[in-house]
Formats: sequence, structure tokens, C-alpha cells
Amino acid sequence: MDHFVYADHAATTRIRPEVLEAMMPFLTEHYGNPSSMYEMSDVTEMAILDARRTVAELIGAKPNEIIFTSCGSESDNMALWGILRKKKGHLITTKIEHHAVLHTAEALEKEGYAVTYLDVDKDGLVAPEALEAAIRPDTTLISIMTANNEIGTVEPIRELAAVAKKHKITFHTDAVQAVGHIPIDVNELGVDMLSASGHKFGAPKGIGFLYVRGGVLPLPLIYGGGQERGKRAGTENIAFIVGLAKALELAVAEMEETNRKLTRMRDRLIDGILRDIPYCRLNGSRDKRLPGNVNVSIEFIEGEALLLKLDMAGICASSGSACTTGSLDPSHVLLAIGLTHEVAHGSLRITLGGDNTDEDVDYILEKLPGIVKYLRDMSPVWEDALKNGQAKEYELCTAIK
Amino acid sequence: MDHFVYADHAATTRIRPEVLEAMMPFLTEHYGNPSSMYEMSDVTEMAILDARRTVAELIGAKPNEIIFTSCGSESDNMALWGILRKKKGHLITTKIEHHAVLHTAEALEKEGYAVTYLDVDKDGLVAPEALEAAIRPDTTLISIMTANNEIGTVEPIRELAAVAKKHKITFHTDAVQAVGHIPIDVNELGVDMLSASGHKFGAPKGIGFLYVRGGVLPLPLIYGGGQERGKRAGTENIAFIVGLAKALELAVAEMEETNRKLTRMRDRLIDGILRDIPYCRLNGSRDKRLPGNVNVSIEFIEGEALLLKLDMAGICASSGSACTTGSLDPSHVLLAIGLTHEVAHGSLRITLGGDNTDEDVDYILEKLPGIVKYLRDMSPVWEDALKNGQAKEYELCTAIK
Amino acid sequence: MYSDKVKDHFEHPRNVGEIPDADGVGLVGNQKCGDIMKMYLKIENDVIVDVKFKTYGCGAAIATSSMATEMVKGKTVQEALQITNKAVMEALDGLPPVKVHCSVLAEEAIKAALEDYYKKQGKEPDFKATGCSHCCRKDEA
Amino acid sequence: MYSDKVKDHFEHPRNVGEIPDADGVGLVGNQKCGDIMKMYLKIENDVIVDVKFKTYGCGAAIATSSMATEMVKGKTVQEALQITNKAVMEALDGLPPVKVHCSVLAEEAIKAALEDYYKKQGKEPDFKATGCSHCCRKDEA
Ligand SMILES: Cc1ncc(COP(=O)(O)O)c(C=O)c1O
Ligand SMILES: Cc1ncc(COP(=O)(O)O)c(C=O)c1O
Repeated sequence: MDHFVYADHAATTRIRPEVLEAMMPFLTEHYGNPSSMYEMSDVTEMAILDARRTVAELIGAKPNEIIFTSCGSESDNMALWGILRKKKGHLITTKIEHHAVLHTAEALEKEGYAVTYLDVDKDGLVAPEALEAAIRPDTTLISIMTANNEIGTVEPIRELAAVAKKHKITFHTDAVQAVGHIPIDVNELGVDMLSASGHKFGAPKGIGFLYVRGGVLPLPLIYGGGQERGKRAGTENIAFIVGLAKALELAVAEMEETNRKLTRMRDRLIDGILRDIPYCRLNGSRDKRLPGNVNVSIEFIEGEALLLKLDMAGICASSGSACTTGSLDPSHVLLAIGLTHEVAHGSLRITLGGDNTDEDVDYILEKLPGIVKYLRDMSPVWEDALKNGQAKEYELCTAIK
Repeated sequence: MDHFVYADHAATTRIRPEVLEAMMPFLTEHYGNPSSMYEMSDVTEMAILDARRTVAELIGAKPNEIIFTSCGSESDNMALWGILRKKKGHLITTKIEHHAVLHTAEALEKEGYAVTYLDVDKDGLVAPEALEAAIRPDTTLISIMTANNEIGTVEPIRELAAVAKKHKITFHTDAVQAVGHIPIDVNELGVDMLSASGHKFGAPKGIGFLYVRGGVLPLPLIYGGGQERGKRAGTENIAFIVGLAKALELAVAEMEETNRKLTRMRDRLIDGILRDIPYCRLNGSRDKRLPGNVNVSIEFIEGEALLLKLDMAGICASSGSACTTGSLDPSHVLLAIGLTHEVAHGSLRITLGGDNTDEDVDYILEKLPGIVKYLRDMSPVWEDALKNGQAKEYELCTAIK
Repeated sequence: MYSDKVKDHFEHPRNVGEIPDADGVGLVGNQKCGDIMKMYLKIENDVIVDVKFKTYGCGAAIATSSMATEMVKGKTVQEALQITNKAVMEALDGLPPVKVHCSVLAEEAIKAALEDYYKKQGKEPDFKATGCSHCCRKDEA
Repeated sequence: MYSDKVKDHFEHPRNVGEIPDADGVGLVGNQKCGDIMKMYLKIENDVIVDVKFKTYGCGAAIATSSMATEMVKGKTVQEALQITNKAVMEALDGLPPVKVHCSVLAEEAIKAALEDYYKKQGKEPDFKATGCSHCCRKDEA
């Protein structure tokens, strides 16, 4: 393999060395249970306090508004179950949420809760008017993601949260793809609850948090000891809590510079792919988009095969093909923005991170068109399309090295 | 400080070096999301498969009966909510469960479920007859802990589970203090579900598992992606899963030898304390007891002060005093076995681990009586007891070095 | 997730292409579900002398197509009809449970091509390709 | 969790003991709740010339008792009555929120001892020690 490009940062990221370093003492000598009385535990208790303060500051919250959880999914579940079990009522969410929200909403429906799933437009955007129209007298919670994990669309959360506020409804946002990636200030956004997951921004897998505005009082999801002020039981994963805070600190400090670079690389990728591969479209909003997200649908081929070929070329990416979604259908997000099953199967998501380089972009642009051509040449669907004039034979762009 | 003794292993344990070593690759180069398609993720996917197989084997289960969770509390919550939400009905548990079960049971009561809390005898033992008598036609779940975290009493789980089986009721056991400490075979015990937490046996804080017998189908606690066969969403904490398996492997391999040593040290401690400190009693069963657990009530003094003095002498221990329980009352376990508030406040728990030595035991026996005497001399309660003949002045035993 | 054999057949698929004057062509699967196989057979004296395929689908779909073409080549029609999805899977050293349906698709592609061959020969086939009713499924991460 | 001052007063409590012929003795708290303070005062010409305490309770209870005895020593009765739990806490560089009640107990112990002194003097006190109604509480780990 002449080159290796990890370009699936929306799936997970590598723990940053500085983060691992910050965690190591808590995986070795500082192992005292923070709830214990002896001095040895002061170190771990303080470490959690510090981490909580750091995280709070970085998103404009107060320390006691941060509840550490074991992952983004737990945060989402806690938000939804916690509010709705407390004050039974109607939930409004969208058709493009992550399964952590969507499957929770479905489970809530089975328990008898009413749920409205808002449509999105062709770019994946939720309209504040549509939200307002869906509100019922018994609406208790609105949950709309900050940024979509597949197509990278960034939602107008401030406007959406304002609608919720006007109607005095609790507003939760799944910001798992946003925290550490785009500026997040809970007060500026006006959200009441916000979910995040560490492994999306250089912290380990298995740690997340839920921001809960003071006065908003969801029931716990995990009952037990008094950890996290009684909101989330379980002996604290101190090492990962410290790691999450460190990772967020780094991510926020470098955000502007990283995003300038990511945006440039992302645009180069999008432009290059659309230029070099015919019968290909960009999914998600072109401008209201996460800096590192590229999502295209490449017709006449299937996503899993494409990923495997890319993998063989040393490129790690992902797809919304049914073969990779864990269900009979391709990505619900791609269907929600109006793609047919056929087109959705051929989707490719490339998500860049701070460690990617311009050479990586060049390399992807060098390899991808040939792989697509190869798979099309093997595809009876392409053969058909050529025969019935739906598509035209093409040469690979000479611009490709 | 001439000596440092960590004697609070029931609270948490240090990560074993072999465990950390096994985890390190997954905190560094092997960071692929196990759900991803590319080869890089095969390593993490396989690591989880291996860990699952290891854990299953070590408790006599099948791999697909192990669900990894973020902690013992999550496992307990999942067991209780998962079964009761699925098949609404009556829950039977005991008065001496950990808060992860007890507070969950209370939350279930608030949601309208009926709960029976079984009494225990003076040793903390649950009687199978009492369980049988509490069963109602609508009883859906029985949850009784394998070993108590405070007084170390080991319950007759096989007999209790047999009662459940006879009545075709799902039986869950919180084995957080038992797994890795005493032999556990889910089939020999006859339990349907079993909770465990890694940090109690040399794995990190923030990882646990729930054993769920094939065919028993609790609803998820955390909905979302298809991880853990759809039973527990969230990108997997691969490093800690690997660590848990490694730690359990070591614990089980060394269990016989470790327990021989722990039992000897424990008995030396119990005998020494009861010999050297008057007005002192052992809590929990003398023989049906975890190998490393010592729990005594020392009259006329308060537990937190005792812990602080011990801490100053370099000894880490714990207490069931109200000052350390996070509530107005002293330990519910000590009250359940019949102690008065007054006596319960003066409780001291010393829990030994494989890394403790005979010198540690000597050191505790050397320091403890003097500390107790010091606090009693400062205690108006002791003064009263002396005056009204409830207690007699004593000299420290000459056996103390 | 895939065996080395599967990977090899995905990476170097055998017999990709078309046979313009094929004696039997089978098309099974459904683009909506994400898997289509097209198999071309050249048959002389009841013996399959050449075979080509085109597949739209996942790695397993391409590998099973490739393996299936290898397995039918040189076989008589009757022998080819005996090839089961199990045999294809075994030849590939197994498939992940969620990909078993791809091997069914391969078996069906052979059957469909032979059905077409029978029909072109004016014979009534005593078997029937059913296509594939399952879609691609990945149950477990 | 405790400040260095609290730790110091817990580790080296000042004025532990009894005064057999005390002019005022105050006993507040409740063993059931886990905190009892007993304070002995020796008072001459309205000035507290000696003070001792015994405490059954947590670290904060012992430290606040110790600090309270230090604070009343040498003060007039009237001055001693002005000592608030806040003042005791401040002198200790603060207490964890869940331990604030211990400082209340210390204030009450002084009041109770002075109440006893007044009564022994045949005077009707114009203040009243209420003991402590809260029990020890640790809200957050
Ligand atoms: C018996 C028992 N159950 C449950 C738990 C909770 O475990 P964790 O802290 O990992 O959530 C503990 C320990 O804290 C325990 O001792
Ligand atoms: C938008 C979104 N929400 C929730 C999650 C779940 O996060 P985790 O895997 O940490 O539970 C993810 C990532 O998987 C995500 O992208």
C-alpha cells in the first residue's frame, strides 16, 4: 500500500497523544474512588471537578450543568427518557436523527408516547416553521441534531430552539458531530440539553456528556449511587472524563485553524469528485456543512464494494448502503433527503480530521475515479444504463494522476 | 507516613499492569470503529469477539449471552428496567441491595410497579422460604445480590434461583462484588441474568457486563446503533472491554490461591480487631463471607472521623456512617441486619485485595486500636457510657506493637 | 469479516464480463435491495464451456459471483444445477451470516441462466430460479 | 475535600477534654444523626477563661468544635454569643456544603453552654440554643 488515509473521522477518531498522556495517571497510580473519604481520592475527585469545569467553560455552561455519561447514545437516551418519563407528553424530532435518538423515539412510541418526525428539505435542513407547525399543547420535548453524522448538514439550531422557547418546550440537541468541530455555546444556541461523545473529537470511545440547563430536571437513566449529583450512577470513569476534557480543550483551541484547513480540503474533494466522476451528486447542504464532511452518491455502483476497494487502496471511508447500515434499507438520512434506494446504495462518506493532509486529498482524488470506473464496468446496472441511454461511456478525466 | 495500606478494594481496585498492557494498543493504534467496513476495524471487531468469548467461558456462559455495559450500575438498571418494561409485573428484591438496584426499584415503584423488599437475617442472609412466600402471580423478576458490598455476606443464590425457576420467574443477581472474587458459573447458580463491574477486579472504572441467558430478552436501556446485537447502543469502549476480559482471566486463574491468602488475612484482622477493641462487633456472616471483607461496628465513635484518622495513618478504608453514605441515615444494609443508627455510625469496612500483605494486616492491627481509643477519649458518648456503667475504661491490649 | 478466499475473489474476480452470443443469460436480484447478478453461459454439448458475470452489489456478492462462475465452468448443465449456495459458501471458506443471501443469489443466478438456456433450446425447465427475496443485511457490527 | 485548616484542627484538635467544675456546659446534637458536641466553659468576670470540648462526629464536627473553642477563649460572654457558624467556617477556610451543619452545631454548642451558664447564675438567657436539626449529609460524591 503506497499510502494510508483514514478518512472516517465521523465514525471515530484516534485518541490524541496529549489526551492519552493526560489520562495515564488515572489508569495507573490515581485509582481512588472519587466517592471515598481518604486523601488518595481527593486527586480523582478534583480531576473530575476540573474536567467538569473545563468542559462547561468550553461550551458556555456552568460546571453543575455537565453530566458525564458513557457515550453519545447514553446522553441521547437520557435526554429523551429523562424528560418524557418525567413529564409525559409529545416528542418532536426529525427523520434524520442518529439511531440513538431515532430508535429511542421508536421505543418511546411503543411505550405509548406520541412522536412526530419532522421532514427535512433536499439539503437535510429542518425548517423552523415546520417545527412550529408540529407543536401540540402536550409537546414536552423537541430533539433536533446540531449536525448530521452522514451528510454533514448543520441545522439552524438557534432558530429551532427559539421556537421551542417561545412555546416553553424543552429543547435537546444531539451535538455529537458538532462538539469539538464547530463553535458551540449553549446559551447562544439557546438549547436546554445537548449530547456529546468524546471519541468524535480525539477522546476515547466510551465517554460522553449531557449538558442539562439548570432547572431542567430529567429523571436519571441509570439509577444508583450519588455520582454526577445523583443524575447518573456508576463509579466514574475518571481517566476518560479527564481525557474528554483535554480533547475538547485542544479541539476548541485549534478549531479555527483546523476548520480553515478542513474546509479547504473538503471543498477540494467535493469539487474534484464531482468533476472527475460523472453520475455523481453531493448529498447535504453545500454551505451549511461540517468542515470535514464529504458525502456523495455515485450511481450504478454499490457502497460496500466501493468501501472495500477503497480499503484495498488504503482509504478508510463509509457508506449509507444497506450493506453497511445494519438494516434492509439504505441510510434513512439519504432517503429523507429524497434519494431513491438505488442512488442511496451508492453513497460514499469521506470525513476528514485535523490529521489529514492535502496529500491525502490528492490520493483520494487519484484513486476514487478509477475504482468507480472499475466497479461500473463490472455492474450490470451500468451496462443497462449505457444500453438504454441513461448513461454515457466516459473516459477518466486526464487531470487524474 | 511509615506505611500505606489500600484496604478499600470493594470500593475500587487498581488496574493491573497486565490489564493496562492489554488495553494500550486499543488506546493508541487500534482505533477503528468495530462497525466499520475496512480492514483496520477487523482488529477491534475481533478484540471484542475474543473478549466476549473469554468472559463467557469464565462464567460458564455463551458468548452471545454477554452484553458489555459501562458499569455495574448500568447492568443493574438494564436488568431491572429491561425485564419489567418488557413484561410489566411485580419485582422482588432485598433490603440490602446496592443502590444501583435499590434506587432503580424505587424508581420503578414511582412508575407504578409493585416491589417487595425482602428482609434479611442478622447475618444479612436472604431465606429462600421468604422469597417463595413473597412470590405473587404477577411476579416478573427477582433480583438478589450474590455478595453484599458492605458486609461481604454471600447469599445462597443457587437455592434462591431454584425458587425462581420453580415459579418460572426471571432471576437476576447483582454479582458486582462476586465476579472475579468467588467462583461464578451461571449455570451452576441457575441465574438468568448477572451484573458485573470491571473495576472491582483489576479492570478500569467504566466497564461492566450483563449476562443474559439465551431466550431471556430484556428491552435495551440504551437504544441506538446495532452494537451488542442491538441490546446496548454506543460505540464500543474496546480498550476497556479488552481490559475487563484480561482482568477476569487473571482473577479467575489466581482465585484459589488469592482467596486462601485473603481468607487468612481477613480472619486475622477480624480476630485481632475483636480481641483488641472492646465494644466492637463483626457485621455480616462469619463463614458465608467474601474472602477479603471485614466489617465491624465500633461503638461510641463515628465512622467518618475514624476513616480520616486511619487515612492519616496511611490506611484507606470505608464506613457505613451517615457522613459517608450520601443520605441522612447510616448504611441501609447495617440497619437491615438490625443495627441501631448509633452502632451503624461507628462501622468500619476493610476490604483486602490480592496485593495486600500480612504486613498490611499487622499494620492495621497496630494502628486501629489506638485510633479508636483516641476518638473514644474525645467522645462525649463514651464519657456518658463510662459514667452510666454502659462501658468500662480499658487499657490497650499489650499484644499491640 | 471476510475470509481470505472471499477477499481474493473480490479483489481478483474471475470471469468478469459479458458473452455477447451467450446461450443462457440469468439476471437475479434487485437494485433497490442493493444486489444484482447477471450470468452469461456458453454451452456446447450440454457442457458449460464459458461463463462470465457482471455484479452490482457488495463484496460478498461479487466474490460469490466469481466463485460460482469458477464452479460451473466445465460442468454439464445437470452438474451445474446441483451447485448449491452452501457449496459456493464452502468453496469460499464461509461467509458472514449476514451475507449468506449473496450465495443464494449466486445459486439463483446459475439457475436463471440455465432456465434461459432451456427456454432458448425450446425445453421446459424442471426447475425454477426464484431470484433472491432477501436483501443485504448486516445484523451485527 | 477539607481545607488545610480543617485538616489541621481535626488532626490536632485544640482544647479537647472536660472541665469538671465548668460554669457552663452545652450538649448539642444527636447520636442517632451522628454528631454530638459537648462544650465546657470556665467563666470569670464575664470572660471565658477556659474552654474544653468533646465531640462525637465526623471530621468537620471535630474541627469546628476545636475552632469554636479557640474562638471563644478570652472573649466576653456577649462577644461569644456573637460568634456565628459563618465565622467558624470562615476561620476554617470554608467547609464542604454538606458539612455546613457542623458549623451550625458548633455555634449552638457555644450558645447551649452559655445558656447553661446563665441558668446556673440564676439569669434568664435572652437567647436559646436550638441544638441542630439537620443531620450529617453528603450530597455529592
Ligand atoms: C454490589 C454492587 N452493585 C453495583 C455496584 C455499582 O458498580 P459501578 O460503580 O461499576 O456502577 C457496586 C459498586 O459500586 C456494587 O458493589
Ligand atoms: C449524531 C450522533 N449521535 C449519536 C452518536 C452516538 O455516539 P456513541 O457512539 O458515542 O454512543 C453518534 C455516533 O455514533 C452520532 O454521530
